Amino acid sequence: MTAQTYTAKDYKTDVASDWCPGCGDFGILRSVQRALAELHLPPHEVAIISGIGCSGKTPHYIGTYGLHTLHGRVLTVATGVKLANHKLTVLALGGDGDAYGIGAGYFVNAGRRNLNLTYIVFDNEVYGLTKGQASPTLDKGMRTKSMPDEAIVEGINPIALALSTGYTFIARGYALDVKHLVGLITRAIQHPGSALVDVLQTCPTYNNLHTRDWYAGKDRSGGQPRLYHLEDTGYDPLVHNPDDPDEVVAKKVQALARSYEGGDHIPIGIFYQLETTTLEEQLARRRPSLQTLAQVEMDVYDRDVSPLFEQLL
Amino acid sequence: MTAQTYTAKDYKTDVASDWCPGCGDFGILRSVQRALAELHLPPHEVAIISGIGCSGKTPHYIGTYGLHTLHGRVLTVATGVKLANHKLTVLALGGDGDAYGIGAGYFVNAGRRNLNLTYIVFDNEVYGLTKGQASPTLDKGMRTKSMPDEAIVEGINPIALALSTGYTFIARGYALDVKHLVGLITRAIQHPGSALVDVLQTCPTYNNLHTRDWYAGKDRSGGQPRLYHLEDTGYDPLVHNPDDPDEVVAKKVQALARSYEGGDHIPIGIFYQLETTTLEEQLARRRPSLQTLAQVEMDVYDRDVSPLFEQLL
Amino acid sequence: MVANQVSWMVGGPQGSGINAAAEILAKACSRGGLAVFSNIEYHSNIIGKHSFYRVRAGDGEIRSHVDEVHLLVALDKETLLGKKADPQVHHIGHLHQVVPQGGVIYDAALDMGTEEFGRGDLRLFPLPFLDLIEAGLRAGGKEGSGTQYQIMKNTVLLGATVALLDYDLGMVTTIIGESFTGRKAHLAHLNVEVARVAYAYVKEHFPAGIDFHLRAKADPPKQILIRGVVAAAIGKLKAGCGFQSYYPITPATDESFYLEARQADYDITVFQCEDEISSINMAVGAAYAGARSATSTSGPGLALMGEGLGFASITETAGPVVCLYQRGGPSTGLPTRTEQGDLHFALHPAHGEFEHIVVAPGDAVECFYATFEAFNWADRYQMPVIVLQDKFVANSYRTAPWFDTSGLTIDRGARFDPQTDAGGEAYRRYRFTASGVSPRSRPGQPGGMYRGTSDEHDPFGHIHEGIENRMSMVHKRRRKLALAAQEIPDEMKFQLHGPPVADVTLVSWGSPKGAILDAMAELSRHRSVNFLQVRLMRPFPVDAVARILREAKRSIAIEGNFSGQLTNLIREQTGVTVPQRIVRFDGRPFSQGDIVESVEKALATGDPVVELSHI
Amino acid sequence: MVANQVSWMVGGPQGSGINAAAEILAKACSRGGLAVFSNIEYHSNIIGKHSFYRVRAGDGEIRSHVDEVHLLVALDKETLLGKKADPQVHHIGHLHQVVPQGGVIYDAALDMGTEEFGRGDLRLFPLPFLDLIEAGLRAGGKEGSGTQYQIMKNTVLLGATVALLDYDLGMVTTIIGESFTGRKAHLAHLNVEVARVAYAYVKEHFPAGIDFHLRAKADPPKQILIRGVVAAAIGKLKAGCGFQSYYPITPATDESFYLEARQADYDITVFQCEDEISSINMAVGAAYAGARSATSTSGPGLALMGEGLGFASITETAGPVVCLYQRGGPSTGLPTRTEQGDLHFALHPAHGEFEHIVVAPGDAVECFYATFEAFNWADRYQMPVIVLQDKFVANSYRTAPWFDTSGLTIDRGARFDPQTDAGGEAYRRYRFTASGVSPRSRPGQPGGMYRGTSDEHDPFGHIHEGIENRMSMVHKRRRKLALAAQEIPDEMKFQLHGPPVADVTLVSWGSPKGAILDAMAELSRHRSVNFLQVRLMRPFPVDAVARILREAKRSIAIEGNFSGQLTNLIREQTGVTVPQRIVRFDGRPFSQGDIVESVEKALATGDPVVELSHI
Ligand SMILES: Cc1ncc(C[n+]2csc(CCOP(=O)(O)OP(=O)(O)O)c2C)c(N)n1
Ligand SMILES: Cc1ncc(C[n+]2csc(CCOP(=O)(O)OP(=O)(O)O)c2C)c(N)n1
Ligand code: SF4
Ligand code: SF4
Ligand SMILES: [Mg+2]
Ligand SMILES: [Mg+2]
Repeated sequence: MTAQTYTAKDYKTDVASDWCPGCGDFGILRSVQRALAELHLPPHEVAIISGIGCSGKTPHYIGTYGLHTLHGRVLTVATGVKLANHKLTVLALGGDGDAYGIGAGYFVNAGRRNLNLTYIVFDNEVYGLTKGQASPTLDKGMRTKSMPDEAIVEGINPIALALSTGYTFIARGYALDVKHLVGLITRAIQHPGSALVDVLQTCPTYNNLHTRDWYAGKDRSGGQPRLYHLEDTGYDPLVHNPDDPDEVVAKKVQALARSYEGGDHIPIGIFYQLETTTLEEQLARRRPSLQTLAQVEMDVYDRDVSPLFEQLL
Repeated sequence: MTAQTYTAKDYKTDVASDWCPGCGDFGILRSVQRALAELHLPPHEVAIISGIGCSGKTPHYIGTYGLHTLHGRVLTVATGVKLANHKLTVLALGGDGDAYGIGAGYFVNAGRRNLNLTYIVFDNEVYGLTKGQASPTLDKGMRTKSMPDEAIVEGINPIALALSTGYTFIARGYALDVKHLVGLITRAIQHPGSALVDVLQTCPTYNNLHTRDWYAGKDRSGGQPRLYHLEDTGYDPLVHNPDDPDEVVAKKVQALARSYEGGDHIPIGIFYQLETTTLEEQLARRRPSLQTLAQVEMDVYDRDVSPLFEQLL
Repeated sequence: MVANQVSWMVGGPQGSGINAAAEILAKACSRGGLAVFSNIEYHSNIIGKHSFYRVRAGDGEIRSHVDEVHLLVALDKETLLGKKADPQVHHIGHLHQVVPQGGVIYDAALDMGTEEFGRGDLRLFPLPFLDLIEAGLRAGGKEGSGTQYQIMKNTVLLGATVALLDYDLGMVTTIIGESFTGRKAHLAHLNVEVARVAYAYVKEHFPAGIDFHLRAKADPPKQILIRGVVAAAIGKLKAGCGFQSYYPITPATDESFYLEARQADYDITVFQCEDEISSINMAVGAAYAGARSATSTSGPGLALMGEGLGFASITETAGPVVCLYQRGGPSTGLPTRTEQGDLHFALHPAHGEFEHIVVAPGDAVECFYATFEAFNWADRYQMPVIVLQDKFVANSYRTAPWFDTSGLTIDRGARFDPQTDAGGEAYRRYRFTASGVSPRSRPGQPGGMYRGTSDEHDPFGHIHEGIENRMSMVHKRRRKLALAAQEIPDEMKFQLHGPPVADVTLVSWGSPKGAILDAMAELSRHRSVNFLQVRLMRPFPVDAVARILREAKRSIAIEGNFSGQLTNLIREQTGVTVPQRIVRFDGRPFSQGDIVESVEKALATGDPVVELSHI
Repeated sequence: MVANQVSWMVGGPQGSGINAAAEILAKACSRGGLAVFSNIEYHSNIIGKHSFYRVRAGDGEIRSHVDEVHLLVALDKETLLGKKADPQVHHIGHLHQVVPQGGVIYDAALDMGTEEFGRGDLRLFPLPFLDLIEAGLRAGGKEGSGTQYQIMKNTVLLGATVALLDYDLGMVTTIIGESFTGRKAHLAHLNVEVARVAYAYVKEHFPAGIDFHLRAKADPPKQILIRGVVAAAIGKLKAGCGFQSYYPITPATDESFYLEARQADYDITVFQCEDEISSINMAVGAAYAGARSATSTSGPGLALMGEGLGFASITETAGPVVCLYQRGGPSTGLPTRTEQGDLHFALHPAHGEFEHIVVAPGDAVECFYATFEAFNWADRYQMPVIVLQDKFVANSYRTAPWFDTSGLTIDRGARFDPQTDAGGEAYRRYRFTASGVSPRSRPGQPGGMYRGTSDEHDPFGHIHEGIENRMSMVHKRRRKLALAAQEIPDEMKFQLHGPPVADVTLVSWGSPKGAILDAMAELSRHRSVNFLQVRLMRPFPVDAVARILREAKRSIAIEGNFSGQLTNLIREQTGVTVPQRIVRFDGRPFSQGDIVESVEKALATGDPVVELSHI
């Protein structure tokens, strides 16, 4: 493969988006396209798998392979794709309802596997496409304009959930801080293992609580933004010695504590990173042919099954 | 209701168990029966809902109301029961596969609700009833006698998962330390909110790694048991000021760190406890009639719907 | 066309407020005593894509829409001419649907040259929307730019519509006033002013107007304007439903919203779940606990509920009642469009053989009564009940006389009574009885304790794999279904509309009902026609349907799906083949005209399948 | 009875090792060139509950079991006399099944008085199991108590069995040797010694033995002993399956285990998932990525897979192939028992109308070929395929000639070729074609990029809600099913066994096949009988089945379910009513005798339904 270079344009399609004007999804879309370009990934070697929701439509706007699947099942499909062809760069993406509500079981179990894929969650605190019900990330006591009452259950803390289930790269981004987000997505893709990027996303249509202005802190006396970059505080998410269980736990504990910061001081950036054996590597130990070939590249169409019949004699 | 007293015998049935001889499930069964007796709960006011698995058969052996449901759905059914009649004491129970594998999504979302029910997970690290495959709690690298290969995915840490999803009472017990387990279950039932008791359970038939002897440390040079009681170390799981978010986070962080202890030094006991508004209480604010009546007690069979028709004029 | 009857349509991008305008107009017509049928078509999109709303109102019976439009309102060019160049959304707009001499209201800012309309017969009403909004705001004492209050274009078009139809402006402004409540109350009078200004503008600048008018009845009957979701919701409330779980999904969510907003007033627990597996199993749990319990969903949700339904059935739980709102499939399919594609699935929603009831009401009125009865059936026969609607019935408004609830009675079926029944150790929850029904207890009830299971079990509820017991249990459960077949009255099972014997028998179910009824007058001009509407899908009214169809001279099925699911079911159940079918599977509903045309075509050609579409 | 043919049975608690003994015996018979059919019955329990294993072996064709037993082996009293007192597990044991002069091997320690057997004709063989184990251990050079090596009772009974049947001990000890591998290898010779000791003991103490013997063929054919799960697994491997996901469930798990153990040798990725929703969607993902992909499950699992199947179908994914092992339903039901209760569900496993193929092999041999072809169909028609088995076929061993794989060819269907097809921006993944099939690309392939969706879409794969496009897409997808109906050869669709015209035509599908074939000789003594076996359920062989049944003089359906699902399907598809049916729904399989008796009964009584059970 000759090393070709790409720009964000190479990851565009001519399909008109049907997102609402000003939707934060545009920022995420742009960030994904730029990250792919920064990594110069050949578009045909990228598969973008999405769930159902406003966010789920994203692959239609990205000029790679794409599959817009079912509500809550994005990680299962993405896992199947990656297991069948681990040479692909696989991105899973979808809404917060998709990820932490109907998809919570798959979120948990995918985390454990440390398969090398990147999951980008569009976290707008609402079910956008079904008209603004509370999503699992909406905090208790909150009420967006389309809700009849306040939320009476705790919101999910995606960072904490990811920490407890085994993701080895855990970050939070902001849809309208594209430059920063491009960095997170780039590093998530580069990371060998299950990576989560939970992206705070504005939904101007339904989420009237956490708007662009709110994040920017326009309503605050000093007018300081509510978001800050974790890395600016000297925070070190990386486990330096992956074989040291104490460091692993310490870094998890540190990340957990930080993940509960909120209110007027919301960290974005990488919370936790651990470089350890991926699922693909482990499978390749069991199946050495996977060290050179992807499953789909193997010629398995002329198998000799007679030894199996021998066993039945 | 006259205050009647009960003994463990009052919670027995005459159905023969079909568990294997020496199964840890017997210890959990006995502990549940004793805890119910200690609390003198009238058997007809207790509903025990279970999943599918060896563990799922438990309700048949307990002399209360019981329902043996579907694989992985125990919390959803239990939630329906409790929402319809919050005056019942509702216990959910089932296997670790049930809870953290197929049921992981419900485990996560039930945690968030803080509904007042107790979930007892029979954690034997295998799928017992389907003949000993790895369950989600089996650690990476482990291989029980019925497995063709070592596990290559991380085991779930139930305590960490429960912490990140909002359970307000989180404990770990051991099936063969009945006295201690009775205490945990009793306090879990008393706790107002979602309570998890993850019970380390021996499965003599399939789990040849973590046997009664292993937990007892029989193979260790000094022969010391591998389990210790958290409370014996002065550990304080309780959030004393539930309105102090810093204390909440500190107690969570403390519990998380402790939950990763393992190897030859495995803590059992209560890891975390927070007393805060339950879902029932919140619903009752919205629906004052729930303050006195359970939903099933309300006479809703003679509703006047004419105001609704008026709205359609 | 019938005098004093009008078909009106408004089109514009999603989110532009056409819904509100159309629904106010519909309500005003209803309140004026006119018959009304109105329905919306929209994309699975939040803001921007083309949507349109039809209101048909007037004298006589109206239970469907027609394709022709007397007065079209266009907020954008796409409504008029479609998007012919764009392959992704290719359509040709609605201008061609306007009848000769029909009217077209549109935004003058669209800058449409008259030649662009391509026909000379139309009455064109270009309106300066933004100016009229500003004028209205001013009249309401508010200075503001029209751009800022863009959304009020819907009020402009409403005022203009009333002017052209010569309808009652006062009635419309009253309803505008009523429809701004809560946080939006302060907007009521501004909108009223805008409507007045638009009305006056049209009256002044276009005195000729159009020839199609609506006149309210002098002495309007007390009628309601209702759609399927609301009818089902009220049916649930009337039936004493105590628990509704749901997970958001188009087009079912509206029903749960409706209930949720009334949870305190009507003492019902309405609960948003994490998914449909949770919804169904919570509902089963609530039913087991003794509440009348329900959930509602559409196809993708039902695809997750099968296991829970089988569980409810083998445990003989009294319910839940599941309202299934069919939409365009398969898979995510056409999520905001209508289809009748889930009948087969609703009949066999999971593995194994189990008992449940499936009823398919044909319109909002039937939705109310069927949903109400569903709870009685769930309790009497201790099994889940599926109420099969579709997006079209769910979302379409129609007028109906105030529902008569006097004949409705609640029957909670056989319940364990500690006074008279053997309790304690002797209580057999699944006692073998002649009817198959065994009195049920609920947790909390002394003496009624038992352990139930999703495994096959003995009369006590314990797992039992014995042969004899198994066969008795299967028979016991099946007897309940036989009992239901016996007890459910014929009028719930099917209805033969029109003459008992006819030259042509139309056969259908669910939402095509309205269009078929409305088409019958015209179809009957050349031959006698009747219409067999099948309502109960399980237990199926085998004998009655077989008899009617065997006696029919010529029968034609009409279904909103590709494969003729009712046609297949009829053949499976009765052995009778309905030789021709008319099908529509493009996600759009049958209009009155569709039925007339396609039946004529089927009669003329004898084709076994006539496929319908209007592009 | 046929000479040199024996029906043997062993019973004992779950976990007592009877499986191993029975399977070794079966294998020894197979290796000796005898026809063998063997199957197990057990509770959903790990240790303790009553289970039994039957082996029928001998000359002639054997494709089923019989109810009578020539030699019964009992590890406990329950096997002999059942548990009559215990209402929870009430059954009467197996002693009554023993033929006159039949033999009974049992543990002398059971202390059975001969009067307890209640009949004088039996040949009784009480054996001192523990002593024999100890003697065997000693012979093997190991001192040990019999109690510690209790499990070796199964080897004792095996040795004793061989002695009484006068079969070839050397062959049996060879197989014992082979069957202890890996961690258990050191136990091989001890077991061989125990078998020898038991054999010798019986020969010495019971020289009269029994009158039923088995003799190996002098020149045994090269035959295999195979069960459904393994046949399907090898079929998958032969077909080039590259990905199998699964979630453990009885009785499907064995298939995945088999594959998992061979993943390195055969380059297949076998993956245990967190549930069946994950299994199906991973399999869809892998198929989308270009692998031949599969999963397997039973009813409760399929109840979670419907949504994924609809998704695979609308995205025209080439697969996956889903092996569905039916078991006793509904719900958790009878999880370790057999049933044919999922046909309707497999045909309509989710909402909406979509395309898939359903094939139902009748025995292990057919399982192999059907599973192999399923992958070709998945690729050719780009849709999922369900291979419908049941617990009985899955777990029953039968002998078969070494499979002929020479005629098997792999056809991966139409694939995008960057050399010849329009690629890049011009690539239309869902191009409208005459056949309905559009060449598919896979991620990684340059030029073949597209975006797919579970929504209705245009030829490029983008969401499209237009009417024209919708109708064309529905037609396109349906054409593929029509193509499949045309191309799949008749012999895959159905088979008419026996004479082309007969007095009685039996109609069935799936696992009753073996018993029906074995029963035909006897049934044919009084009239001519043939047997229509339907294999392809979708697309259904409408014309052929209709023709055969219309020509049939008298037809009787035979199904392992309550409601006659094939009977219903035939009526739905062809309009032909099969007037009588024989059904079994107690979780137990049809024996040869069941078929004979029930067909005679059906013929004699004319009853529309004959229900079968053996208590
Ligand atoms: C099984 C199923 N249930 C429900 C739906 C309806 N549905 C479509 S999108 C959606 C929620 C979307 O919310 P989220 O995942 O947060 O994505 P967003 O639209 O906010 O980007 C729901 C409930 C569905 N498509 N499938
Ligand atoms: C939907 C579904 N899939 C699979 C099964 C099969 N199954 C029965 S029990 C079980 C696992 C039990 O493991 P666990 O939950 O750990 O309980 P244990 O038996 O160990 O107590 C499985 C997979 C099922 N009953 N339902
Ligand atoms: S509803 Fe919200 S998330 Fe969806 S497109 Fe509109 S702004 Fe974006
Ligand atoms: S398999 Fe394990 S968990 Fe199940 S009953 Fe036996 S010992 Fe207990
Ligand atoms: Mg969202
Ligand atoms: Mg377990």
